[in-house]
Amino acid sequence: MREMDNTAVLENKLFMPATESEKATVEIMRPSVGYWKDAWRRLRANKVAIGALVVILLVLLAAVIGPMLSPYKYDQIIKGSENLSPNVQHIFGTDSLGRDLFTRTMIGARISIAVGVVAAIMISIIGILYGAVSGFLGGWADIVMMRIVDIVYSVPTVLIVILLQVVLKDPIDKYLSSANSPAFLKGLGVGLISIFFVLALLYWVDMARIVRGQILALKEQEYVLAAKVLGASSRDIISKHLIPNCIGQIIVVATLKIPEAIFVESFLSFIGLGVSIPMASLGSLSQAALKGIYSYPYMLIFPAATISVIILSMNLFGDGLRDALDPRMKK
Amino acid sequence: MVKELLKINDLKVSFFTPAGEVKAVNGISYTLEPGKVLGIVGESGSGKSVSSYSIMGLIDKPGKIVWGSITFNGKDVSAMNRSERLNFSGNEVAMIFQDPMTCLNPVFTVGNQLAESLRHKYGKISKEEVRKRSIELLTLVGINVPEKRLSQYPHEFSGGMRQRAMIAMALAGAPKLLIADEPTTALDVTIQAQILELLKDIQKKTGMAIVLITHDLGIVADMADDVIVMYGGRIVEQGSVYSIFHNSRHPYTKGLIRSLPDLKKRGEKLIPIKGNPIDLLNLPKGCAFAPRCESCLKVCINHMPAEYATEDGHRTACWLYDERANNSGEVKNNG
Amino acid sequence: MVNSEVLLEVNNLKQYFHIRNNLGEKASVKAVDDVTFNIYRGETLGLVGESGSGKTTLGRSILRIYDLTDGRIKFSGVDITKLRKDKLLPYRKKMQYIFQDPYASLDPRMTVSDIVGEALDIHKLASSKKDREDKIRDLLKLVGLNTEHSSRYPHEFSGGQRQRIGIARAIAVEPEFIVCDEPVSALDVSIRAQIINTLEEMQERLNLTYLFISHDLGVVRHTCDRVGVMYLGHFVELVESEELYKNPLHPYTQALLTAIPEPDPEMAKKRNRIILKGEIPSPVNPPSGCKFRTRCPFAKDLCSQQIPEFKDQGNGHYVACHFTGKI
Amino acid sequence: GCGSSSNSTSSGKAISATIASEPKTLDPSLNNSVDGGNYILCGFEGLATIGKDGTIVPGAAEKWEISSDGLVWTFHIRKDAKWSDGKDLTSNDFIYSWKRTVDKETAADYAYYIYFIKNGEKINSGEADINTLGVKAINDKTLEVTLENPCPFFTEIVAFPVLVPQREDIVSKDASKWALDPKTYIGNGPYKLTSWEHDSKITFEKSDTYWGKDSIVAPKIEWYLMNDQNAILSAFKNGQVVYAKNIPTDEFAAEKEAGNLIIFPLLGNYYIDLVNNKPPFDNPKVRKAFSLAIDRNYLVEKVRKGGETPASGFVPYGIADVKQEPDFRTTAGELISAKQEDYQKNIAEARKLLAEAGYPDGKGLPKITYGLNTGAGHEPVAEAIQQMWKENLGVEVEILAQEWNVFQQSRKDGVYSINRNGWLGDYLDPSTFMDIFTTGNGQNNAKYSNPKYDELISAARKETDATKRIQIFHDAEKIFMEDSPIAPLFFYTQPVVVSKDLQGVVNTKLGWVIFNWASFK
Amino acid sequence: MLKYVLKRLLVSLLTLWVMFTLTFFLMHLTPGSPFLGDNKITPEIFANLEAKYGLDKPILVQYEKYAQNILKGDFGESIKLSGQNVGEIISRKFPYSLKLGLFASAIAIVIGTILGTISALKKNTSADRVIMLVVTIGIAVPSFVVATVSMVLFGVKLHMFPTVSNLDTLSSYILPGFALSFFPLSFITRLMRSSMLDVINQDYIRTARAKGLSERVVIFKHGLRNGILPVVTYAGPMVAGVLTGSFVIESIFSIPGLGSSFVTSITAKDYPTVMGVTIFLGTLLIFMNFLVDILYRFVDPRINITK
Ligand SMILES: Nc1ncnc2c1ncn2[C@@H]1O[C@H](COP(=O)(O)OP(=O)(O)OP(=O)(O)O)[C@@H](O)[C@H]1O
Ligand SMILES: Nc1ncnc2c1ncn2[C@@H]1O[C@H](COP(=O)(O)OP(=O)(O)OP(=O)(O)O)[C@@H](O)[C@H]1O
Ligand SMILES: [Mg+2]
Ligand SMILES: [Mg+2]
Repeated sequence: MREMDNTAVLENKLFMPATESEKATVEIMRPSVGYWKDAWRRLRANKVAIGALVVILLVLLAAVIGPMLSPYKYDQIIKGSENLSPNVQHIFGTDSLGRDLFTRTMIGARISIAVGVVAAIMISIIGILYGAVSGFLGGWADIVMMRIVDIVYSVPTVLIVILLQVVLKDPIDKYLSSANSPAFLKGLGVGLISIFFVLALLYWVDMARIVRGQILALKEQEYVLAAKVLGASSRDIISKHLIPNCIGQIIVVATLKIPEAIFVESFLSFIGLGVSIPMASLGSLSQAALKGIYSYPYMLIFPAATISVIILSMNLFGDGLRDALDPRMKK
Repeated sequence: MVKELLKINDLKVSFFTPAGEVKAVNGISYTLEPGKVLGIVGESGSGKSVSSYSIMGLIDKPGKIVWGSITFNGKDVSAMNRSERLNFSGNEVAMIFQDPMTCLNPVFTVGNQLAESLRHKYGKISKEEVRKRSIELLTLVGINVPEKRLSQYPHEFSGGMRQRAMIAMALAGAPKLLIADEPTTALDVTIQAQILELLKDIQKKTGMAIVLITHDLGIVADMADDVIVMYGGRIVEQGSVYSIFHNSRHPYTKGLIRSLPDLKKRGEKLIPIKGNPIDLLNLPKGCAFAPRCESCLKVCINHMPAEYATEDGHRTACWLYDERANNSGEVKNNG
Repeated sequence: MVNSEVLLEVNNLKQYFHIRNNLGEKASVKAVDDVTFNIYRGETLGLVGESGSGKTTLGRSILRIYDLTDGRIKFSGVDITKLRKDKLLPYRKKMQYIFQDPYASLDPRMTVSDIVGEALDIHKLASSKKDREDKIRDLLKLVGLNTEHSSRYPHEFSGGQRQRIGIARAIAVEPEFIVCDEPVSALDVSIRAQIINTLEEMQERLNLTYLFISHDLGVVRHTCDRVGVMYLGHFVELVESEELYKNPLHPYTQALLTAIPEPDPEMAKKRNRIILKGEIPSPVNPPSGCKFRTRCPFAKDLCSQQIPEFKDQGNGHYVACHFTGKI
Repeated sequence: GCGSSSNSTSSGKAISATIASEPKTLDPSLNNSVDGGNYILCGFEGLATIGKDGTIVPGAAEKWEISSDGLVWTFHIRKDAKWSDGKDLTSNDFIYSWKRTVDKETAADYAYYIYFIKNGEKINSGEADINTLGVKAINDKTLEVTLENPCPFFTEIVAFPVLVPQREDIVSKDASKWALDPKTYIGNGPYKLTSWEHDSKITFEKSDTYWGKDSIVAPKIEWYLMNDQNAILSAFKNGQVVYAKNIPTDEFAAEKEAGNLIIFPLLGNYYIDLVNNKPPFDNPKVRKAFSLAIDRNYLVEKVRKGGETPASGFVPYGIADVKQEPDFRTTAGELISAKQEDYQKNIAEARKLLAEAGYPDGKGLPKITYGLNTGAGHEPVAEAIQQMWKENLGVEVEILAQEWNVFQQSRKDGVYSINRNGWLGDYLDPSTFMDIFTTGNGQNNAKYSNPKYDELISAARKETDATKRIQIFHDAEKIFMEDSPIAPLFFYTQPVVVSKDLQGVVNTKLGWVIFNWASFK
Repeated sequence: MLKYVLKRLLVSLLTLWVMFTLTFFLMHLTPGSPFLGDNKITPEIFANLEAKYGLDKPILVQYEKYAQNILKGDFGESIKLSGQNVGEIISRKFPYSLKLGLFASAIAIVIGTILGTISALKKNTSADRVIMLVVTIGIAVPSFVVATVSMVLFGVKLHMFPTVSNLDTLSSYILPGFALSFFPLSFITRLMRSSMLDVINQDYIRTARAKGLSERVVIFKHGLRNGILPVVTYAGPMVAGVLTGSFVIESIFSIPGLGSSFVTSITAKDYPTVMGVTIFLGTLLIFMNFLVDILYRFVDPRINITK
């Protein structure tokens, strides 16, 4: 038998059988990390996503407490300070009525973020439920439900919105002014609530489609079958197995829905279904600023840039979150 | 002595993942002579595929050949220029993969993909020529009505037929070496038998060498001349097929053979290899098999085993065969 | 035969799938076509056959995962063929399934204790939170896993460990009968024996009955009391395991047995293989008469005209071939 | 600088302008918009027309006589008045056109212009036969018109695009399509339609059959049809058009600075309805208080910036009184003071009134809503007023914006306490304004009702004496402003950008722009 | 196949009919009238107008009448543009939207695909990061801002392109085409990137490499064809949407296309136009989706369209 040179230095006593405990020292299992903890670890490792999160939080902070700290109110018309370019008193300048644009942008961000996020959540809830049920049931139910989606998709939105404007505002208004309506709803106001209504009613179809597609594929997975064999109810299968497993797709769609919701809000406000003036949103600020783009480009730059930053960071964060939540992206 | 066709020397391949370096292949060496069949067996993740991908230059991004050399027909593969390289893969060496379902491009017809290989070999040849040769190849691998099959898509083929189509493609370049990475794992036993028979046949006809990767010891016993057993990115044992099966020395190889149910009577307990497959991210300092080894020595835990060879070329990387481990393997061999 | 009490009685079971082809025409896949057999309490019935021969479908149909096309299934003498979902729940507890693929059959977003606990929850087998935890711990121990594994996610385990989780889930409901659908074919060779041993231990301890699906005839020979051979949705042979290996009567079984790679170079190279020609036909357009005739080396005219009867050749050896004993 | 202004004919450069997007029609009977009317005035000419100085001058008729009771007008059509295909213009062309317009079947939006003629209204509502219309062709070139009531401003009416002549032979052949095709669009005006590229451009070229063709200067007019305010301004900046209406308000200052902006008065009043049957505006004191508390000068200078005049009454400037000068508005004086120096006084008065009405410092007022339609630039006005009321009266008002159709309905139904509103006069007479606030009038969205006011308005309708008639309107306006059913804010103007090179453009108070005599320096 | 097409046609007609009906009633449920406005419309005139357009009849009668006309292929005459048949209006305006839409779709698909592929192949390099930043901005900035700013910047300030465009010269396509395609381009880039990342890890790509094919053939033949599948799916409705024109882009660049007439006809309550355009757009959408399904099957032979 041949022996390698460097092995000659090994002591003889090493050539005794090893004990179980000695063997065990070698077999190190990696420390147990929970799914969420692991996801959080992965997310934290993603510098872009964390950067995006920080930006979102900063914008959110500015939107929530910024207006309170500002010396101006968002609807305060300062006579004689119309159309000021950015300066020390008004770092974003003022609008044509002499209102401080910095304050208005912060207020606008508040509205836009609220619209974007709440809409994304509502769209997700409705779209997920609808899509999941459609995909899970399959067959005729699926066909009918998907045709309904087609119709919602193709009936002119403007029309529905105008109609909703008529049928929605009054009842909501009545409800809000009645004594037993919750205070937080009162705080939102008719405008925002009706925006949420419209978004929830019309913009869930993409989510429903995507989720349905996912569910169609997932429901054939063996772990779903396993749950069936155990006797799990359809509801449990959908809520415990199917939906959590399309979370990645859901996040992607939801983050894409946020800009859409923000733009739709400005459109809705434009045709009268949105937040009522003098309240502003980033969309309505940009839209208003377009009318003076030659003389006062800064009026457009700030709100438009804020929208872009918000959406950009939400997208980047969404991407990171999706990666982090995917257990297959282990390590 | 016959000149060796393929020589691999101290090959090391690592994947640089965010979690750390995965030493997928950790210093392996072997040679292969023309016309021979080399079987590589081993645990899943032991580096069987990666070692053969490195021959073909198929190691992708996070992965890198960090050490070692590969010589084909006396030529260093890494020193080849672009055109030599393109000629080398496909024409000199061809490869077939485990999963015929995913290895054929689903959006092109089988004929199209076959023509690709033919053009790669013969350059610009006429359509009729391509068609003629394609039909020949399909007939060779035993596909009926090849004319019709050429215009079909992979999904219209059954698993066995797809694997045959893959083999036909590999044969298109008339390679000197065929690397078959688990060519029958996804197939039925009766189809598997067909494919193995086909490979044997072709090998007999063309005299090409085959590297046959599998974890089925039965297939190795049937096909191979020489066998390499891998564990944890290393070769733990190599030798002729007879010596590996009848005179296995490494505890892993022994355990593997012992755990096969075929040899046991009904009602008798199987004798499994204990423990779990290793985690390549946390390779033990010493022998990778140590934690699962019944005859583990203290030295195994922290020291890489040396290689011990017998006269017939049978080599084993295990401390048990060191003189100092006086009561060597035989005692423990209670199989 | 361990016991002669019939646990499961399958009569003329048919399971067809309705599909559409590329041209939108309807077609039916006769995945399982008129199968009759019994499973006795405590035994392990092996089921072998080529891919697509209907093994999985048969296993799943028995568990009423699909709506049967036709036939009757009796479990402990109770006809469960037409039971509604709520009435079926008690039987879900008695019959379980172990999946082939330990990667796909565990929800990647659930912890091990959730996976095992789900079974307990559905059948309300735990009286309290603590009881639930204890039960999960015991189950994990039983299949050879560590208690500290319970808060981990499936992706943190090796294939063998995952398969143990699958086994723990199946036995959590204390079933009487388990369909093991190729429980080891996705596993490393070195791990297979561990799982087979585990399954056998479970059987002993819990007095389980198995329907053991595999295409590894070596494993089947070792684990099963009786073996059924399927081809294109039909049983072609059903007999005690030793007998099958010694005396296969159906040409398909014979081919199958010789096709198994022999892990011994001398034997392998000496052996006389029967290499079947062609591929298994499509279950959408199965051949007339004997389904195997297109690949059968002994096929005669009769085979294409008449479906051979699946009948007992005496001593419980069932074969479906016109020329049993003559070839 | 590119654009199609290079398209010139021998006698000079074409004039390219934009005043609106695609018009509904160029058919004089069916048109319902200022821009459409403006195009029609290129191709057609009424009995009277607009002269170089913007006043009404004889058009297709060289002269006319009025009977002593003011009811029968006899028009003498010019001998040399011709259609663009060379045919003679006759009295029957007018009769055909007017009958067509008033015909129930035609369903013309502007049919009420024919109501001045005897039986016009009855015919339109189907109560009288079409042949009873008070028009008669004495001969080919003489037209006798009998009116329903005396109408001192009837020359205004016959100059209006809806009363231009039409060719029976052409129109009756295909009444719905004739006005779409330059080939069949035969007119008698100074210009001929040569092309209509829908949604893009309408081109008129000088007609060589027009009787006054020698005085016409501009050889060709290209009307660009545009929609987006920024696009319009861009087209102007790029020299694609030399005259543009409807540019963004925020760019007024810059354009003024550059010397491009021209502002001319428009016969119109921008006001808000203080809906009279909705508390608290059922109390005239509250209405008056709200009206007084508005800083009209601020609105004009800082919000609108279009050179508007603060409204001190209802009838705008530019309508003749008994004599042409001083005009009706000036004679009537400031019915509420819109002078900047009076503003503080007005506020004090408003506070007092509000207190008297039982709402000291705005306390105790019910919820007040201010409705407006979106997308037309009304928001800043509302926001500014909202702020003024808040500061000066301590009143919170909620602004609700709605899509145009929805808003119209709400305004009609009296959903809000305050509506944004406005009125553009159709002709230079106080009645075009005063009429709309009679009880039950469709335009009376403030739901104002005062029998005395109604009485005065119907008396004016019958009055033949011009002086007395004007006095009645003065009396009525006083009552109206005292009641304050609305708060007039300012009188409209038309800000346009015009190339500095362009001269001789006529802009009228009714909103017409006439390029007939325009040329480049 | 024929059977499938027929069946699909039937379902499409049914969908269209439901859509049509729904739009019709929604349209009539919303308040307002095409004849009201700031004009002095007396009740008589109003009645005359309603009678002329048949709006005085009970809604079901109107519906029946309208449905009958539609079946005859007659969309009726526009209320807003008198004398103009809705069919004529659509056939006049659609070519503009179509031209611009095809241009924008082509840009979005071609450039998006290329950028996405580059991005995937050069994952985590600076090229990838720059592309991702640009396309995220493309998703984040509203189209009205993109359109107006580009018009002001390149059209007026720099005089590079015309601002009023009849789409008669290539340069007049650039600005509106860019504004219209920016979002879909960005979206496609992202789609393409992620699907390419997926594809290049597929076994068949490894097979192609093992065959000794050059990298170019591997990526552009084997990779692209597979990676483009999600793009095809997205492109169907996207192209339908883009072809029918965008209100914002068309009005900002004064393009006489179909997009603007949809919104304006709704706000003007021009019933026949709204109905006509809705049916047209619906048909187009359904047709595009059908086309995509066919194309999809063409790109990926595994797809069973009849499913
Ligand atoms: N792209 C990669 N990135 C990171 N690690 C990789 C990559 N490809 C392979 N590996 C690692 O390299 C090791 C060897 O893999 P290889 O595919 O060679 O195993 P194998 O012996 O072929 O196993 P199997 O029998 O499962 O095919 C494995 O642990 C695997 O995780
Ligand atoms: N849900 C289904 N819809 C349509 N066809 C199906 C379905 N499930 C199974 N089949 C078909 O039924 C036949 C039998 O399939 P089955 O999975 O039972 O075979 P198997 O013997 O388990 O094969 P394997 O060894 O590959 O697991 C196959 O042809 C399969 O394609
Ligand atoms: Mg491998
Ligand atoms: Mg199976």
